[in-house]
Amino acid sequence: MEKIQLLWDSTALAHFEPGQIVMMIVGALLLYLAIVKKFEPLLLLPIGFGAVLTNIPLAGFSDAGGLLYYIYHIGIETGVFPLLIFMGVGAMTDFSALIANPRMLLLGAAAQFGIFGTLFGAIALNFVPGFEFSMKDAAAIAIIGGADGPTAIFLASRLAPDLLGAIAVAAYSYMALVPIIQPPIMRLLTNEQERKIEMAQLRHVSKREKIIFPLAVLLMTILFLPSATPLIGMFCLGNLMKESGVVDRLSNTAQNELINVVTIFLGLAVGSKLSADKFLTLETLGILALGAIAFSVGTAAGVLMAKLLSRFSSQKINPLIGAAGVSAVPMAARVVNKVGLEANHHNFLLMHAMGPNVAGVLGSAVAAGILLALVA
Amino acid sequence: MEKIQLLWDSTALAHFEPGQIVMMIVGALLLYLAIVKKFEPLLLLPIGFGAVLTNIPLAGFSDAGGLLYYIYHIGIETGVFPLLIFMGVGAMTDFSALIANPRMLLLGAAAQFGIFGTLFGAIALNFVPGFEFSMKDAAAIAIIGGADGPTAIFLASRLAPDLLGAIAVAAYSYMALVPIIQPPIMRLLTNEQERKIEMAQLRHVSKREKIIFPLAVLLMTILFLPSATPLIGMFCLGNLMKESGVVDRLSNTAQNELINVVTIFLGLAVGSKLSADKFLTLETLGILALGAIAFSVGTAAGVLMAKLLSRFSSQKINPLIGAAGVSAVPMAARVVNKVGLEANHHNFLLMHAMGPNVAGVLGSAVAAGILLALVA
Amino acid sequence: MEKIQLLWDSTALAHFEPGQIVMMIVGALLLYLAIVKKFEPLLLLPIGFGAVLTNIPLAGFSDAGGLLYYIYHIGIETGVFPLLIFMGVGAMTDFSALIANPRMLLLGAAAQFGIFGTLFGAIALNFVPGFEFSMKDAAAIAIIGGADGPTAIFLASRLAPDLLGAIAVAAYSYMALVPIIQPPIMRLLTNEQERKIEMAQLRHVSKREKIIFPLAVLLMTILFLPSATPLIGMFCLGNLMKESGVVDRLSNTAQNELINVVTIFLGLAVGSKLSADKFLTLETLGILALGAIAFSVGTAAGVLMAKLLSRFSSQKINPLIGAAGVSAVPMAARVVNKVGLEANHHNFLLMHAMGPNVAGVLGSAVAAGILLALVA
Amino acid sequence: MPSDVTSLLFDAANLMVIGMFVVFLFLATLIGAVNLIAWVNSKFPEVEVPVSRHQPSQSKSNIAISSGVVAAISAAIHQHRNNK
Amino acid sequence: MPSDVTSLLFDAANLMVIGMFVVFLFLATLIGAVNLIAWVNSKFPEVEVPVSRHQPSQSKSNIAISSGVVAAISAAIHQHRNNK
Amino acid sequence: MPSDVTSLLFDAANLMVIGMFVVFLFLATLIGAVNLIAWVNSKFPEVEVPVSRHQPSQSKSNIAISSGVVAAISAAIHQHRNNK
Ligand code: NA
Ligand code: NA
Ligand code: NA
Repeated sequence: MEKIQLLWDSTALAHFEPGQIVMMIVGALLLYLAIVKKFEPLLLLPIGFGAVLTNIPLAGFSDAGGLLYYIYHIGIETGVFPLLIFMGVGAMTDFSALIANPRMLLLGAAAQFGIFGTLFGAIALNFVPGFEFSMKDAAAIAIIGGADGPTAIFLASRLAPDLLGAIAVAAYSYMALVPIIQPPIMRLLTNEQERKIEMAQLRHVSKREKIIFPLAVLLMTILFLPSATPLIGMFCLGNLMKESGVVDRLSNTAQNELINVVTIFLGLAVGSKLSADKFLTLETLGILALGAIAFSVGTAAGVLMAKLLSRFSSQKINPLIGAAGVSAVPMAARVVNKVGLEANHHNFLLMHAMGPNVAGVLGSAVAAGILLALVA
Repeated sequence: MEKIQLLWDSTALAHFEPGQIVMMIVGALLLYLAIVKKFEPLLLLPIGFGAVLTNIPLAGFSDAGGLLYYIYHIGIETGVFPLLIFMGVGAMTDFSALIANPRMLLLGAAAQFGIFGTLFGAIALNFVPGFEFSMKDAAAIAIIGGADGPTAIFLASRLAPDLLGAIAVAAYSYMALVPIIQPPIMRLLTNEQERKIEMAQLRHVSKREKIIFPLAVLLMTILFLPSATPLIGMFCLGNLMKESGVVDRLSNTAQNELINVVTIFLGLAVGSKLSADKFLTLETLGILALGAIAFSVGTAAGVLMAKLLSRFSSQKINPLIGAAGVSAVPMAARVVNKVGLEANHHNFLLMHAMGPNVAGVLGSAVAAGILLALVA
Repeated sequence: MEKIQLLWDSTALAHFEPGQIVMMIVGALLLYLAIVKKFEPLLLLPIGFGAVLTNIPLAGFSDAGGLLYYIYHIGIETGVFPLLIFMGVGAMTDFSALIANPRMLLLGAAAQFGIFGTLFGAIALNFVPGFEFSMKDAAAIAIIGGADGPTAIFLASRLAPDLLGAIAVAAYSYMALVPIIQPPIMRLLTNEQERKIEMAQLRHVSKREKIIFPLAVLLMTILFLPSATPLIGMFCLGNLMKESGVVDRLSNTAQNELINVVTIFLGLAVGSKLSADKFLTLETLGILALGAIAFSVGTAAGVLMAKLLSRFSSQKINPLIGAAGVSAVPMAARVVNKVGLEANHHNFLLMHAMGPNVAGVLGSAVAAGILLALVA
Repeated sequence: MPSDVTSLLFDAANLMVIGMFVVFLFLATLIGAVNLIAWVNSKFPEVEVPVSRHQPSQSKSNIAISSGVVAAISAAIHQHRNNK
Repeated sequence: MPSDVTSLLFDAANLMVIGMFVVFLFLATLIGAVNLIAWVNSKFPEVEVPVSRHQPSQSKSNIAISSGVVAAISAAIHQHRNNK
Repeated sequence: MPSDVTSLLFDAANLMVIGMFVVFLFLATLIGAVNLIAWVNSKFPEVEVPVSRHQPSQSKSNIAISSGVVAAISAAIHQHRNNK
């Protein structure tokens, strides 16, 4: 009898707190989005699963000695996992389009207004009773506007670990929602004529330029923004391994097995931060709202910058490609292509949008470096 | 001269203890079984090698700062390695046969009597002078009857780390001996007529059912047996990654590179627990005897349950498939197929035996959860 | 204004020390050698990149909490990374040529005079003002003559961590320079007639011999030189996994994904030891000079031993193959082949040189064990 | 000591009975769950989406879905805060 | 507290301006760098080395190069030590 | 200090001689071992098992072997315990 009592006590049913149930439903929702809706499944599936596991009463996944506890402390708290992901992403990135048309970097720069504008907005939200975002919180939230998962996780783990779960979920959710968020804004800010603009074909880029490019980026980061070197350094290492062509076996491992293993663990560890007391707060609502604003503002800034640039440029620029400056590689570039095709059935903007797209990755890593330097 | 003395002193010859030599021979025996007899080589080769390394005098593989010391403390003491293996196994497991015929779960349940009966036997052994198994020891030993390597290692690392080496060796040895242990018991408990029974073909299982199944298993475990969630949770994560079809690259890595790396380290770490003072004891003899009993009892319970089930079932059930309920995937199912073919040359039981076989994996993970809840 | 001052202060420009700039140039030089000259790119690319990263002011890659700090402490200080590399190398090594002609082991032994002679030379260098090598320093430097990267890194991390960066760079640089260093010495010590000698074809080696060989090497190391068992043990584990043929999936992972991941991290961690205060010293100049001597002496000893052996041998031995005894697999064997072909266009020595080549790997691991036993 | 062992043995018997009971209970419930899933599944048959070979399913994002995600999370939070 | 927020808001505005300025400055400089690389590259056109399919590029070592490596490192060290 | 160095140099010479001696001794013994293996191997020639392509060798378990494993381990333990 005593044993049965013990068994009942060791059942979750006797220990569930309402918040845990809600968070499990959130986890299930993320799994649904990942599996059925195919929203960023590589991240949202492990995140959702981690959210479920961490909220199981008595199981202690995130308590000292638990599996998720180890993974989080070894991989996220140290910053190692996002940096390894960034190395793998670097090894998958092709900068040809950007090197062929470097002015696209300005679009990647403009889109970062999504970050800095949101930072202002997050602080402004403090006027609403119940919100008390510090400058660090605001910076960590604002980076959602960078539309880059590992950058957001890295910065949040440095500036506001308590908000990490909500920030990562918001970042990946909005990245999956890019095809819904961006097109209306793009259509609002451009006219039919502009959307029809066809762009000149990009010049051929030599292997040597592609090898020197990551080194040049690294050099500039070292000189002017050392706080961004962890992110940009690992990104450039991955890209150099790929482009140099002399360490193919390392490059292949970095962009396959290594990034896969780290992705599983990173997702689980992020999910482990989705606990009721950290996530079911007013702050999370603010973060979700600010994230949507960040993506929208970034998109708008990119498009407007493209229009401005087009005016001062000899060659015409289709302003739609500015929207790709928010990063969200390669989704944003695909959306640009799609909206472009709607206006002009012969207008393939994909390659042209890859330039601002990868520029956006650099831009948000630079922005993260600035925030680390000035806020941390 | 002094240097030569120093060199001689730094030779193992001057420092060998008899126990170390015996344990090296045990290690060599495991290597022989793995390489020549092909007994579970994926585990027994690294375990045997680890056993040799850990018993080298002066080399200090398992002392603080030694290679095996690090691997053991990082991977086994934390429970991380068996859980990662379980995730990989989950990503390799196909539950179709079980979903098509869920009553097979009862066979997987019955076979767990191998665990709980052995627990009783282990305590009973205390009447023999020289044995002093605590309840935790008994539970860790009994799990050998689960016929599942990572489950046994996980539970032993939690309940009786000192017995880990012997338990793991017994578990994998008997799993390799399944083709010798099971057939006589199967033949003893069934008659020719029963062994000839052919079973109806299994229905088609939809993709959706296969995706929902791991989630349902996880949900039930969360509600009723949270102490089993580490094992079953990681297993279900692996299975979900496989069946969802949206994260193939993660699933492939989990069931290939990741599980391979972890298997090498897990085997070495288990081998590092094969030291003379831990292994060359009366307890080990008891563990080996109890392990044999556990496998036999589990097999018998599965077969008898299948006979019982057949009586109450509209469709006929070949009682041989009950033997597959002990797990030992996929060896036990193959043995069932082989014994079935001997009785009836047209009787292919392999697919039917896969149901109880994977049910046995769930069953022993559930049993492990019960033991963790009630004994730990 | 204040923020701009803060930003300027957070710029590297305000904090560069001259030594850091020099070390970055050294790192860039290593990258150049790796990428453009294809000098051991698998190691020199990550090492060079690590050297650049570790010398960035304010970025703190090698400070507590930095990425390279973690990698170094987890992988090099513990000795785990070089040992895993050695396991992978073992899984890639084919001992057939050596088993077919075991006397080649004597060439691998002779070439180790490169190590022990250099040890004497390093101590002798203490007569030059400014040099103060301890016996441990001398041993760590001398191992460069082993022409084996992981062995050098393992020993240096044990005996002289401060010199690790310089030693690893010297070892890999000279290994890449083998095609320049060795031929003149080989030509100096042999005459045209000797270089023309063709050797008898090697006998077939059975699978069983190849399986027993690593076990025999391990057994002898256990008995006579336990201090060498970490290196030789992991090497033999890798080789046994390969030759046994029963754990192909483990063997493949060990020689591909696992060794690739570890190589990236190992390189970065070695690079992180290339800091100005450790590298820009008189000692480094001594190390570079001694390394060149070590390679040359090892080559000469191998060739002379081959001439001696040829005199007492019934079958003729081409003395060129002695040069392969320094290890530097497979570069040294290729150089032998090339020099042999120059003298006799029908003389393919590659297979014959593989024997002393892999013997050299064992020889330098044995030498490392001796140094660990007598000096550590 | 034998008396100790007897008491331990009694505990073990107890554990054996309860353990087997729970294992059967758990897996029998799972049978029900699987049957339920199969039943529900047969009620709402899967729409066989002919997967186009041309677009990678990996990173595809289904646009047709409303952005209800955020709304749902927001609702959950409100719910939770009100319940506290 | 509103006054605190106001001051914080002022800081945020400040950060916004400086941040955007630095981002633009950085990436604009990078434009210059890329153009410079392209220009230099066009001045010293790549010699199209027809890579032989038969030899693995991975572990090839270019023998034609002088052993200037060691010399270069030595020079750097001397330079550094003299400057100290 | 020169005298210190001289003594150190003497140690190094000592180490050099002993080191080379042990390396040669070790590898020469290994020659003997390899020859021994080859000799034994030639005495008991490998039975060329024509590996069937149809069954995976990976997880195959050789049934023909007695369960002598457990017996052997048991014997070893008894042996050890008696020797203590
Ligand atoms: Na961005
Ligand atoms: Na089982
Ligand atoms: Na060597």
